[in-house]
Amino acid sequence: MLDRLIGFLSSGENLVFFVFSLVAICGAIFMISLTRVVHMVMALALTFLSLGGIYITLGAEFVGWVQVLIYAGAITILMIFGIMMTRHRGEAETEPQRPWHNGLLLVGAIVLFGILFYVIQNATITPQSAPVDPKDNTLQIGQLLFNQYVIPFEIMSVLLTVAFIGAIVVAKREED
Amino acid sequence: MAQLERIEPIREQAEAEPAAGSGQQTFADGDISAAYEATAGGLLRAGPPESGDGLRTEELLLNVGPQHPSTHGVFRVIVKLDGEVIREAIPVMGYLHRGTEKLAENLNYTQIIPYTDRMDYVSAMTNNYVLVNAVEKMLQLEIPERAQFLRLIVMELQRIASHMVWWGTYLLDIGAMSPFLFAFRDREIIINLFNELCGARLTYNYMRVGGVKWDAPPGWIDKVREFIPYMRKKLDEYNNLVSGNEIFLARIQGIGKYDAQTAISYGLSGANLRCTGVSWDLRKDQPYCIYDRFEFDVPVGKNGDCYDRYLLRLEEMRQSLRILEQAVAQFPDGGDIMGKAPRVIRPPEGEAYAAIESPRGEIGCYIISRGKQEPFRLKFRRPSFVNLQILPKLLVGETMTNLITILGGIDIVVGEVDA
Amino acid sequence: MSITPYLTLAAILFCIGLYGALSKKNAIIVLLSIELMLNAVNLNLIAFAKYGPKPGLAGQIFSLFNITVAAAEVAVGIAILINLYRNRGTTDVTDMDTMKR
Amino acid sequence: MMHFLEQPFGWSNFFVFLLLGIVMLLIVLGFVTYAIYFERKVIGWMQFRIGPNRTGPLGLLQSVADVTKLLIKEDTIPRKAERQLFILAPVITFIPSFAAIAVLPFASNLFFADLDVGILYYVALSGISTIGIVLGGWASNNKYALLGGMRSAAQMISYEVPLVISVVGIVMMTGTLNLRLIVEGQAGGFWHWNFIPQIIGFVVFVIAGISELNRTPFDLPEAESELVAGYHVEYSGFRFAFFMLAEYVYVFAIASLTTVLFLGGWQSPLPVLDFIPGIILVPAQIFVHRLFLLLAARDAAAHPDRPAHGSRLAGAAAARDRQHFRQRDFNGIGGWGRMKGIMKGLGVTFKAMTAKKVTYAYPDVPLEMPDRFRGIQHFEPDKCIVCNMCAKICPTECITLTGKPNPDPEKKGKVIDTYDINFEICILCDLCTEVCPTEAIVMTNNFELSTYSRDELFKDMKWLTDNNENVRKENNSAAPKGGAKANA
Repeated sequence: MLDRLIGFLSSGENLVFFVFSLVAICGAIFMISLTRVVHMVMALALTFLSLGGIYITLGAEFVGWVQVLIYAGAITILMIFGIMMTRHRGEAETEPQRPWHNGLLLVGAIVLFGILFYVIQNATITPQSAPVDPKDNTLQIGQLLFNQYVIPFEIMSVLLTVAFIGAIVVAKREED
Repeated sequence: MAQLERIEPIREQAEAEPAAGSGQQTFADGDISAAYEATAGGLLRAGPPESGDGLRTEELLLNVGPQHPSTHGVFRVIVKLDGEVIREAIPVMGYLHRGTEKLAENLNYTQIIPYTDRMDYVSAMTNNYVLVNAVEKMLQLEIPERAQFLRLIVMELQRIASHMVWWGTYLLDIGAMSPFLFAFRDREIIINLFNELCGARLTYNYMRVGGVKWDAPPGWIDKVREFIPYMRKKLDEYNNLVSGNEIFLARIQGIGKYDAQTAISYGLSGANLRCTGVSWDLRKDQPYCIYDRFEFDVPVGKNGDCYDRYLLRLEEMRQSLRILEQAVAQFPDGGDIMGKAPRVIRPPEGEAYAAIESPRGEIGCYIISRGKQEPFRLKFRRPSFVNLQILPKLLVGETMTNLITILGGIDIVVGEVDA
Repeated sequence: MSITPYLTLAAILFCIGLYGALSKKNAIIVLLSIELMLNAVNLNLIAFAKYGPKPGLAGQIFSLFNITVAAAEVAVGIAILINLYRNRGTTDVTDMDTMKR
Repeated sequence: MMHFLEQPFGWSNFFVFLLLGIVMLLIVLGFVTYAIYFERKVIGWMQFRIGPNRTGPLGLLQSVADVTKLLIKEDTIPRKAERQLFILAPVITFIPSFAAIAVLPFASNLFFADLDVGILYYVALSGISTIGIVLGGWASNNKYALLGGMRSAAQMISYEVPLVISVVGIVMMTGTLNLRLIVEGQAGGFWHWNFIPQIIGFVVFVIAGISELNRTPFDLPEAESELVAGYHVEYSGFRFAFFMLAEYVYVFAIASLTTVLFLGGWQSPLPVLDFIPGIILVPAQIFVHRLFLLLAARDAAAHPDRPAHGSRLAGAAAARDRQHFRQRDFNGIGGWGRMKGIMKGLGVTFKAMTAKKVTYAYPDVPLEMPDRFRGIQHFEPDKCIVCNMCAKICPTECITLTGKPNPDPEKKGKVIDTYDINFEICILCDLCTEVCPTEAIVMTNNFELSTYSRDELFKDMKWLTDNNENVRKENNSAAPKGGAKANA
């Protein structure tokens, strides 16, 4: 068991994965368990960052940095903005007032994880071809986006526009 | 007067709660209401005018001042912010109150003069003049020609110096740093002239009942004469430096606008009144000293915004230079500088009001005498104080940024506001 | 390195996110939890893009789309939240039950 | 560098990288130090001042002194601040700023990381810095800081979009996000540089870059005249230095990024100049660009900065009144007519740079005061007739005196026994010398009176008598008619 762990960690990629996933899980757990909203957001920002790191080790450099840019840069700040503009008094209230509800949820989540874990462990996924070369996949992503996936891409841009206009309309004051 | 009634409880609150003035409240909890109750005693609780239907918004109560770089001294404005928009503003003054008027009741008239220096310390000469003028009115004194000219020259130089301070600090408030130093470089010349004349750079204590204390030293008038064309050139430079700047115009055009009616009903005077188009300048309309002998124009604005006030003050400097030019040319060669003032000034029983045009507006001095060496009651109409009263009205609906623009545009000197 | 650790990590994050989304009352935390779940999905997509049966870039492109959707979702979510807060004075999701009544 | 990057990781190249990293750190810190010095000097010249000149020759050590001061200064954390986040925030701002430098190439063979997504890396990291600023503003538990943080975040996010989009043109032209390859695509004279085909992108990039840096005229997050200092109001000592350092490191980064993206990096402007090694060209360009950043933005004096625009954006984030937006539409940079005023202002400041400096070198060169100057009093006991006039006229009642019978029985009257002036309240109004019939109390031209305690400001007769340097000649020119003066 220990030998396997040492063997696992002696590889650079595994070590990086181990550290990043540890940070990601810690961040997620802190997000759930901390009491102040800003701390929660910061914990989650940590998760986002380490996930970005994992993407980069997976050869998805572009997606990794986009993850950092969008999640850590934009979404986290947007969340902090949301927090600053709303009042968060008495965070202690978020302590479970309905313990059986939360307990049930916890059990449910753990059961779900058990099922997923079981399935993952039993699944045999073998690559049918060699992994793609991570070198310069930004270029390839760009080419794919504008050839094969051009329609989803355009729809996505429309969605984004609509979403942001919608956000402005919703957040706008009613009186004007 | 509603204003006063509202301020009093705030002041009590502020004393009870020393932290209130620190611009810092228990905000970490996002709990604005507690901070808000603590500071303004819930006086601002009425809520934004437009949300009568019970809509709740997140508002921020901010204490601008007493220690704040843009309040020009210890002056405080409590603003209720919605985002960056001011929903309500209450100026709180009195941090620099020294009881000048009360102190004056125990001092004889000569002793009061140094106190007037310290009221509007940016424009001490005009303050000196308004007091001695009121006393002279009571005594019906004849002032010698030379003294009259000296008074006029120093008052006009003072107006230029005062406007220069305003110009520099206003632009500093708006964010430009260099104009401040440009203005102070040139103000230094005036200050040095005053220093040569009366031995002080800020609090001159120059005028006396019946005349002035010092005669012009040899060559002093020539220095003033040289200063006039120099300053004209510098005013053009000031204009080139700032007045056309697009960003600056965007910051001040159309900001802090009011009309003539409002200005008059708030009792505004000086550039704050003239920017609305009302041509009212005591130098022209109720001439004092020897202003009626000189030709000059009273510039007026038409939009009543900060930009008009800005241009007006620049133009006033030019007009002052015009007056100076004439005064220096007509300056008498000799003569007394002190009139026949009695050794102990003891005005007859009665009262007198003298009002003059200070750089900030109409400064008035009202004296009730009971025939003693000391005034029975002395009251200054202080233009900074009066002009400030329009602030709460102007600020509603403006941004935090414009608060500074508007407050600076009014041109207050806190020493004068609080006296 | 096989795909299993990545999938396991994604499952862990997803379950934490699910728990958070359902148990927390603060709307911002609920939004955050949803973001966490989306991230778990992204991780899966990228892991499959490298170690899946058919390695390729499709997974990465899907995850990019996913990130875009997440950004849009947060923008709208925060806007709704602020508006709700303005009207109701609360960010508690359990209070947002006008439709139920 | 390339061969180091491709080698397997080992001790030797670890040390090489460590060494290079340290060298880079020193270069950047040196840049920061002298960027501040340079900025202060130029601003000084624009304002008829000398600028820093006390610390070291030509004031060259000024920034060093400043940094030392910041480092040894007391580190205060407000009691009600959010302690952990308050400590964390400068770090969050600071680390990405240095990490972002790694991707900048300095010469065809000198770079630290040859990332395929170089631009994205830079933008992503600078986005993280924003979190630190917002957090710092929030954690300070100060409303000014909060407003500054919010403004900053709104501004940085909104200008990041044009910043990135302005680069897209270049990315499409060169077909890569790799900064090194972008520079290599610009070889062969300045007409191959990207700023010519991408002139709009270049202008947008420079403007958005200045805004990203929160520098004038986009310094509304700091806005010292309204928000006091913005997000770092509550920071002092080295925590403040971290924010400051991060800002200047980004100045460096943006300057070199502009060089790399638009101005050909290490490619020489003319093929003839190819012999100049790139390693000289890049810093030279960064310097020129830095100068531009300074002149275009920082204290072009004429700039009443902070266009309403920025605060509009900040307000937008804060969901503020829309009415206001329409009212004050900032049309900013567009059209020569609108720029003319700014150019005129710049002209004035440039002229000022060569004008005579008006700085006083006060403690080194004493200030000459005119003869009438009202300085500290000098008292001559022999002349005093103990008439009490001075004590009576004093508006602040700072003079106290006592007399004693004349020791010489021949003479009548009194002689002075004690004479004290309390300079704590003396306003140097000159009235005492004005009324003195015998000129026993006169004023000097000295004005330097400072002590460490208020008690020491209470000066007695001996001190006042000894204070007889530069006694002014003229005491009362205006002898009022009618005998206002007892003994004219």
